[in-house]
Amino acid sequence: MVSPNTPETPGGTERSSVAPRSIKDVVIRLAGNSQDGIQAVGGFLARLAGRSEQDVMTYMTIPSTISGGPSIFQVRMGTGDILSAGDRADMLVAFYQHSYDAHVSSLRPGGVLLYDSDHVKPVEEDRRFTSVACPITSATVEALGGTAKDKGKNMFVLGLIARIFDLDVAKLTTLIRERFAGKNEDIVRNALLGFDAGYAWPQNNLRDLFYRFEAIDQAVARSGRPQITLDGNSAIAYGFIAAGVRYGAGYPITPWSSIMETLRTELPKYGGIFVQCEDEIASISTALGFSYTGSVAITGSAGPGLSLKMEALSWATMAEMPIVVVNVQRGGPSTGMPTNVEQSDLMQAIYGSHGDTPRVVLAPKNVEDCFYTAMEAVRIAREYSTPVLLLTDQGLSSRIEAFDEPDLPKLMIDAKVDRSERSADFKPYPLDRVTRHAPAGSRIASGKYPTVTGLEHDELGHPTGSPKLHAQMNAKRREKIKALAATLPAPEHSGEAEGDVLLVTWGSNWGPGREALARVQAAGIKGGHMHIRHVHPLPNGLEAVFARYRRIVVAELNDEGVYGFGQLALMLRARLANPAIVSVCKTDGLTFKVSELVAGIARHIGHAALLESVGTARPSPLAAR
Amino acid sequence: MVSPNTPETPGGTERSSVAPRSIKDVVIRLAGNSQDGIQAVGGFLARLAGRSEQDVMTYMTIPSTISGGPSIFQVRMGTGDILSAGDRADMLVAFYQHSYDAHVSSLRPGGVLLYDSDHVKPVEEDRRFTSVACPITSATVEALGGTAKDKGKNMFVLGLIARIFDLDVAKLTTLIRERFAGKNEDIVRNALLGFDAGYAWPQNNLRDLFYRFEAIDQAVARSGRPQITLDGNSAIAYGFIAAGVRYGAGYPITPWSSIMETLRTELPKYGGIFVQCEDEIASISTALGFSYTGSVAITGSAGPGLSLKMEALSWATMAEMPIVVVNVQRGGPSTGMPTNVEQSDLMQAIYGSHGDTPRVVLAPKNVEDCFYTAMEAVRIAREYSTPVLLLTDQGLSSRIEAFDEPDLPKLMIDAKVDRSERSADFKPYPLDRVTRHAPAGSRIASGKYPTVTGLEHDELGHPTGSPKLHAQMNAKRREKIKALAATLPAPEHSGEAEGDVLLVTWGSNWGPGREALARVQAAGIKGGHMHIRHVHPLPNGLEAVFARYRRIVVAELNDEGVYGFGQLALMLRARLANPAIVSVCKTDGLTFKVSELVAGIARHIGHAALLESVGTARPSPLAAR
Amino acid sequence: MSSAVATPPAPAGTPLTKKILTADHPTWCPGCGDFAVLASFYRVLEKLQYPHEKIVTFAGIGCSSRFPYFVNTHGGHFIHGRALPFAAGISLGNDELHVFVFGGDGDGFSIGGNHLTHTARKNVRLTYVIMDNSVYGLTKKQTSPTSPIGFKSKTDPWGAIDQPINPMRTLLNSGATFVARSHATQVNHMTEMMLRAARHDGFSVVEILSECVEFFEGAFDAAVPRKGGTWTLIDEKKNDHSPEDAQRHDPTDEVAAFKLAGQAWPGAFGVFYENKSRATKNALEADLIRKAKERTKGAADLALLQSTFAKMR
Amino acid sequence: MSSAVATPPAPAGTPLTKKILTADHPTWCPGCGDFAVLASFYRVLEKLQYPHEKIVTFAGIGCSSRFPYFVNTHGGHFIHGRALPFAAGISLGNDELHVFVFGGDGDGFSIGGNHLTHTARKNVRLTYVIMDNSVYGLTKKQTSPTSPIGFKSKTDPWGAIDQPINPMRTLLNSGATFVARSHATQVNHMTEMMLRAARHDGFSVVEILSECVEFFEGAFDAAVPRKGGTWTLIDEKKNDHSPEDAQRHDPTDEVAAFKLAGQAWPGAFGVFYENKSRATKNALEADLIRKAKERTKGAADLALLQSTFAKMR
Ligand SMILES: Cc1ncc(C[n+]2csc(CCOP(=O)(O)OP(=O)(O)O)c2C)c(N)n1
Ligand SMILES: Cc1ncc(C[n+]2csc(CCOP(=O)(O)OP(=O)(O)O)c2C)c(N)n1
Ligand code: SF4
Ligand code: SF4
Ligand SMILES: [Mg+2]
Ligand SMILES: [Mg+2]
Repeated sequence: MVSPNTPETPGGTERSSVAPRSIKDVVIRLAGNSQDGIQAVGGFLARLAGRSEQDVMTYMTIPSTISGGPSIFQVRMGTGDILSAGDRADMLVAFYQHSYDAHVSSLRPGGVLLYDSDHVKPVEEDRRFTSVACPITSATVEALGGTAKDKGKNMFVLGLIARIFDLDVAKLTTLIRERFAGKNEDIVRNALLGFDAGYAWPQNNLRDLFYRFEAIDQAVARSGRPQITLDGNSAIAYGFIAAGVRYGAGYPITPWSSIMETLRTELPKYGGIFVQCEDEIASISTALGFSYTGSVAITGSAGPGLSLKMEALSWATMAEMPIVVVNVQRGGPSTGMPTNVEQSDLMQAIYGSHGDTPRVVLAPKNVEDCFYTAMEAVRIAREYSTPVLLLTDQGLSSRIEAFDEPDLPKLMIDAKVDRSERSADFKPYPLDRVTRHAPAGSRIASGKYPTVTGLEHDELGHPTGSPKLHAQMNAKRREKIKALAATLPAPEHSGEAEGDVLLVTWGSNWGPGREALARVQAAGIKGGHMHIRHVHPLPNGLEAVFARYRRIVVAELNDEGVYGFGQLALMLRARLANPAIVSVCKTDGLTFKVSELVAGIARHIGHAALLESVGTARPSPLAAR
Repeated sequence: MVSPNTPETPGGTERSSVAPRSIKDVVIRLAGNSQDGIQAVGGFLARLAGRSEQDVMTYMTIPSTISGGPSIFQVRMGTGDILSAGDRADMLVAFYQHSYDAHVSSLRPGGVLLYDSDHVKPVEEDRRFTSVACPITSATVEALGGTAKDKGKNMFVLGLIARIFDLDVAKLTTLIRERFAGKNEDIVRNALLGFDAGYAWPQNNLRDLFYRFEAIDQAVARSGRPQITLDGNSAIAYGFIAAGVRYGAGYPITPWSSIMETLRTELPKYGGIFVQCEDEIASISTALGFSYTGSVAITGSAGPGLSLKMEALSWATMAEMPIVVVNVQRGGPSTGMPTNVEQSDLMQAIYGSHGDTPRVVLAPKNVEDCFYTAMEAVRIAREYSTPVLLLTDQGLSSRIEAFDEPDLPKLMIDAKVDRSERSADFKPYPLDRVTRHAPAGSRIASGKYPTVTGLEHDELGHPTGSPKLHAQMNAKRREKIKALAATLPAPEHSGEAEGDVLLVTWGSNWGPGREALARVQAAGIKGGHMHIRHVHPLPNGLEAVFARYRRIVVAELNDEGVYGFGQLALMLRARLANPAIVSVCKTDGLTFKVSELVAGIARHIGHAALLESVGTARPSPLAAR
Repeated sequence: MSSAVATPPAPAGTPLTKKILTADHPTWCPGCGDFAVLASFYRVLEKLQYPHEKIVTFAGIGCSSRFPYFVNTHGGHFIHGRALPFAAGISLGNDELHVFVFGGDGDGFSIGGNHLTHTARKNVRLTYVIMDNSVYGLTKKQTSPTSPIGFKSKTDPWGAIDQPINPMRTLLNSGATFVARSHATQVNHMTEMMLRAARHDGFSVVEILSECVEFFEGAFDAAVPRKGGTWTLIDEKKNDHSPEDAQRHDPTDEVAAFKLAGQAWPGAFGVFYENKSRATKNALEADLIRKAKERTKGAADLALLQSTFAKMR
Repeated sequence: MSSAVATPPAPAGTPLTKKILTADHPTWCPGCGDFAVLASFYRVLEKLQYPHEKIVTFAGIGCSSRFPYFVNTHGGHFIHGRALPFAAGISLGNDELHVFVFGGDGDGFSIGGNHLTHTARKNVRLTYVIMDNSVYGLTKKQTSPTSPIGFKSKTDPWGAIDQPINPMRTLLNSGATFVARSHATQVNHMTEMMLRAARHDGFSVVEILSECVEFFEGAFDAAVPRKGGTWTLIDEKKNDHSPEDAQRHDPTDEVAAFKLAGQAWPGAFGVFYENKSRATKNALEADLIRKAKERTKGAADLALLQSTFAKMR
């Protein structure tokens, strides 16, 4: 059952005789319903890539129905840095007609359209792709025998893909066995039957769709540690554990919940406690109570829950109590678009509480960085006795990436609570030093026990109405954050050190940003890319860097606002008063496509040719040559 | 009992023979305990000024103890615009030693120190002032007879002041009678006895401390309407009533409570309802429910309560539900300095909620403006179907000013709920027009009833996951606020139209700002003053104005923040990217002194002479010449 | 903006039918208990025949809170846990409306627990239906405040350990003046309970056990006879002075209701408590207005404010 | 930072006295009931003789919530209404601490009402003292959720109209495992109640009627004999099988406690309810940890995380 576009391959011919074509990377989009287990296929591919020292990145959509409904999983894998999940797909696997209808437009010219011919009737006239009709459903049922229905379709497709891209079958089989370890032996057998059937199918039906990833460039230094494959939310949860966090509290909300679920499950092993509270206010309150006992605790939520935490966060600044608050950003305002990505909570992170509340906001750039940013957030909270907000997003939360296993023996923090006796001159709020609370349980040599409070206070924590002390304490709280700013490393900066344009990104736009820079440079434009992880306070020294570019284009997933600037752009303009700072913003609930960034840059620097180039779709590397 | 500094006046001499000295205005500070009823004295003076077509402004501090404790009341009255309550006092009435100790430094050289010689022993050597020893306590007891104890001291002092400043006794007596109308006749008699005794005392003891306010310049156009005297919180409450607000909900917090208490008491007369809720979240929720039924409702609080309203405010943006939210700003962060003034909630007002939430923020400049701003806030909320935040502050909340009675027949809004049937094409969220909800109770000709929601939605209010619609609706919500910005009048701008410095103020800094400009100009510096009432969105056209000054100095009562700019300055810099914008900030819980503003300007424009002039205290107009 | 039209719409008297009342197709999972609650609610509205435009259905956030999208009346949904104070504003803001609030156990007893108490004690006139599935449905299986000890959720993979609340005791203690309990498999009973709740002049609440087939299958089988459970109806006092009547439940008796609420799982179903004599907040506020108007002799708004200002001269 | 010192401090065994425990001079109004609560609390701590550094007193916001400033122990105050979840973090974060929370009726029953329920049902080990003056004191006389109908406040100048909550029923329903009631004029009784509450292994709560002389004078005179009131003590069951004992109150009987809470004003004082058998949240979480450690054979933290990562390869 081969489509008219692929040459007939007579059955029985030894396929191994065809030499695979070498490709650098490929974007495969699986489109079906969420019940079809397409996430599992993506998961296997991601973990395989991890074990093969390849790079991988995934992207998924969550259906708007409560359970079930159309869903996609997209995986990009290959050799070398994979920076984004890909604007368009090189291969589309369409399970249903609606999958085909909704996603065929995402396929690049020359790409492979593989569809379940039991369910899909593609537009016959459409000759842009290599169309492969495969009876996925019936072939699976046949392979597994009557009872299994079509439950193994995903494994059949995994087999297909493994054959087409010449993946390591031994490793994949191991992964399948590991995954179902402990489950009913039937399940493992069915999974492998499905896989094998899928793997065998091209052999007999489309011998020459056959690719292999380029060999890995051994010169590119790897850590030598194996790769691990996980999603952004898990990376944050384990980052906290590595940073010595043993206490936390939270309330469920998409897409934050999985962080709390992981911590609730994991912390007891480490002697810790995670409390599910009645709401987000109780959550941050409980977390602050934990911190008060001497160990930096964490809480988190998404937008609506963050709004509820603003009052207690203001207390944390006043009482100088360390805490880390995660915000897995989603589409706002209000309940908004709960399963879509957005970066519209930055200003709230910085300024959402009443009063002057200098605090710290960090944003990870990818899944690996989720781990390290979580660790850094805890370190800063502890060192500066301050609340720290960790702004990740819905895209990162569920995206799976493979990266070098962190060097745990070096990194792991053993955060012992210091309940040693404090000297007689102990003050919880010294004007000349950073606050170090004496957790309850610590004796104080003077016999005078400290008060921790949200009222303005003197050095001992006693409430004061003194104008002078209020001004001094405000300054103290501000200056410690400025002191932190002075220690921050210069942001990652690539490309030309001066030129026509500097693209500035934050959060998960890092990958598309880097790819966009490459494209801009390829068009002969002098440009650089800066990625800011420390979004507040900003690192020092940006003035000098920015001054070397004609235009600073800040790309972010939020609205351009009433003044025409995104949220980070607003802060950069406020700080630097540099009119060259402009914005590329969007709020369609989807991550930036590289082409959108390139187009935005082209428009801002008035580069017609570049703008035009964006319109022309580049052919897929899978295209028949 | 006259101090050595005032010439002996032989008793019995007719005092009327001494001609009063003419003064423009005077600042009188009464310092005692809050039980002493000094606020009442201030109140009488303020209302008298109102009835005399004079200007007046008061200032009070609230003790930090729960009830009782040291307290001051300062009143500035005179002819012509009174813009601030005065940096320093021309006359200090000290009831106790602690009053003297704490406040003598506020007295200008040559000022009058009047102290209760029954309680106070001033520093003998201090010859800077005209010291008047008056046995306030014993003289009051004597005047009222045994039982009254010292309860009438405040009225005695009022009498003293009336005589010294040649106030209108007939009017004052009427005011006293009105005030105690309905009370026990003894109370009125005692009050008048105390007043008369105080009035008689200078006659016999210090004849030549005798002043009269300059005649009113009849050329200065008055509205012809009588003046009314009230505080800022009352002005807001009545502004809402005039604007047609009939529903509200709130929870107590200082200094917001008196707005809700007034509305709770007044609204039933107008057929309205004010609900005291269990917390601030319930309050804004109930208010939004009221708005949903078709009449714009109000809620309010101070900092901690505002933080709690951020989630529902985000809903109000998404659902496009009109509401006005008052924030009577006080010292933050957290519980902070609850009875002090600050302007540190501006960024939260603009950006405190999660997601992109374009909304409107207005700030009144004085008590009169509290009335008009409240009305404007309601109008904007209604016209643009948007949340509006009204940022006033603790200083304005309790300050008493006299101003022309608003022209109610012209202003009063009769806000009828429109429950007429809506046509079949009714959509709650049209993309091309401002939302006009059909309140429940309205029939819809199509028979399809609208949904109001915090999820992203289509034009009918149905939830959507469409990327395109989310982007369009975000744009719609943003563009309507931009449309409002385009209608805003240019901010009040006085002084030179170009020059060395433009002082920019917002909120209650208006008065000190205007006085500061006068001083700067008096020093020969070319300067202007701009006052911004529409703090978000900012009116258009500021670029051009700002460009004409060498320095733009933005003065505000908040912290300079990690980047060295106050909150409005930050927004102005972000919008205009004009590096000439700098800040004068302070957070000592007190309103700006004119001298602080002048010093700040002098420092920013590098004007040594001006800076020096600030250090030298100007003598009081009461000083013996 | 949409303007009043000259052409007459569907005549005001057209009877409300399920067809007219149906809006979007529910997005619940097949088999979800909430479908039956919705079906019963259509029947309730069919029986009540309120003017269409005077019915309001509102909700918080959750699977159950999607309810208003599926009912073609004025309505919508607010934020998580705060639907009651919002609905109080609706009820007090326009006394002519018939206000129905729907929500889940998380929405109502967890984040919204305090609003329940305070809206109920004020006796704001509205009807609240809690669709209790003993789990957080929309967020995909976390422990809820009504999840039984031992329930394995994503936040209690080893089984819930915190003592759940007792919903009936919580509702009784809230000060609600009508408290009933039903089960989503009992359409007639549900309909009757919601009907009585709607007709009650005050804050009325019905808790309906409504199974989440996706995340807590079989949660309420103990009350489903065809699954081997027992369905116990509350036998309400008839005040017929018969000897049997002494044994019956007196819904005006708080202590009796409290005891009933303490029965072993799955307990009884029906009306636990009903207080017809407490004034509603709506009536109390109307009374304040009436008295205020009497004092001011019904002065017009302008005159009122003018006279207030006159006193401030 | 303050470092551990070489010189020995006051010996750890020095008995805690009122003098040692006294911090700032209370800023309450003269005559405020809260003074007596403070005095009793000093006595409680004198009797308990916990290690000084292990006592924590925390509060929300209100006059009553200023309490911790006047007690020289670790402590402080948090935001309005949220002291309980904060204190839960303290108690669970360090099981060795003795955690006391103080607050008012507004703090506890209005804005904080829901936290009361959920902290109590989880049975977090701590002692909560509610100083109920039936008014908002610190904000100067607004109606509180315990203000009686008719109370004239700034928000109800014509007298309160909303039905107040019943504090004892609310506390009983919350799931607290020790619930008592006392009166600020009865120092010995207060001391006894707080002492028993402190010794209770679980969430214990004492409501103390504590008069606000400034804004609600005489509120609780009905229970003050020298002002013509009646002081009724709860006669607790002694389990001595005597005939009198049958009449006595059994604090383990929820229904009896509920009835007691429904008595006419001013009601009875003493222990309404006590449940010594429910496990605390502290114990339940410790148990989870113990089981998890058993499963992982007590592996060190580093090894644990390494093995988790190994599974993700
Ligand atoms: C402030 C806030 N916190 C959390 C959420 C996430 N959330 C949505 S629904 C829900 C609970 C759902 O449970 P329930 O109320 O029982 O309704 P069900 O889905 O079970 O019908 C939660 C926690 C939210 N939308 N807003
Ligand atoms: C979020 C928030 N809302 C309101 C307030 C203002 N406030 C402070 S104390 C208080 C209530 C005081 O009453 P109660 O708890 O009964 O204590 P009391 O003063 O009577 O002892 C209120 C409303 C606040 N501090 N924070
Ligand atoms: S998740 Fe559960 S409650 Fe939600 S729709 Fe599905 S079955 Fe119903
Ligand atoms: S206001 Fe009332 S509660 Fe507060 S300190 Fe004074 S008497 Fe006590
Ligand atoms: Mg539920
Ligand atoms: Mg109180």
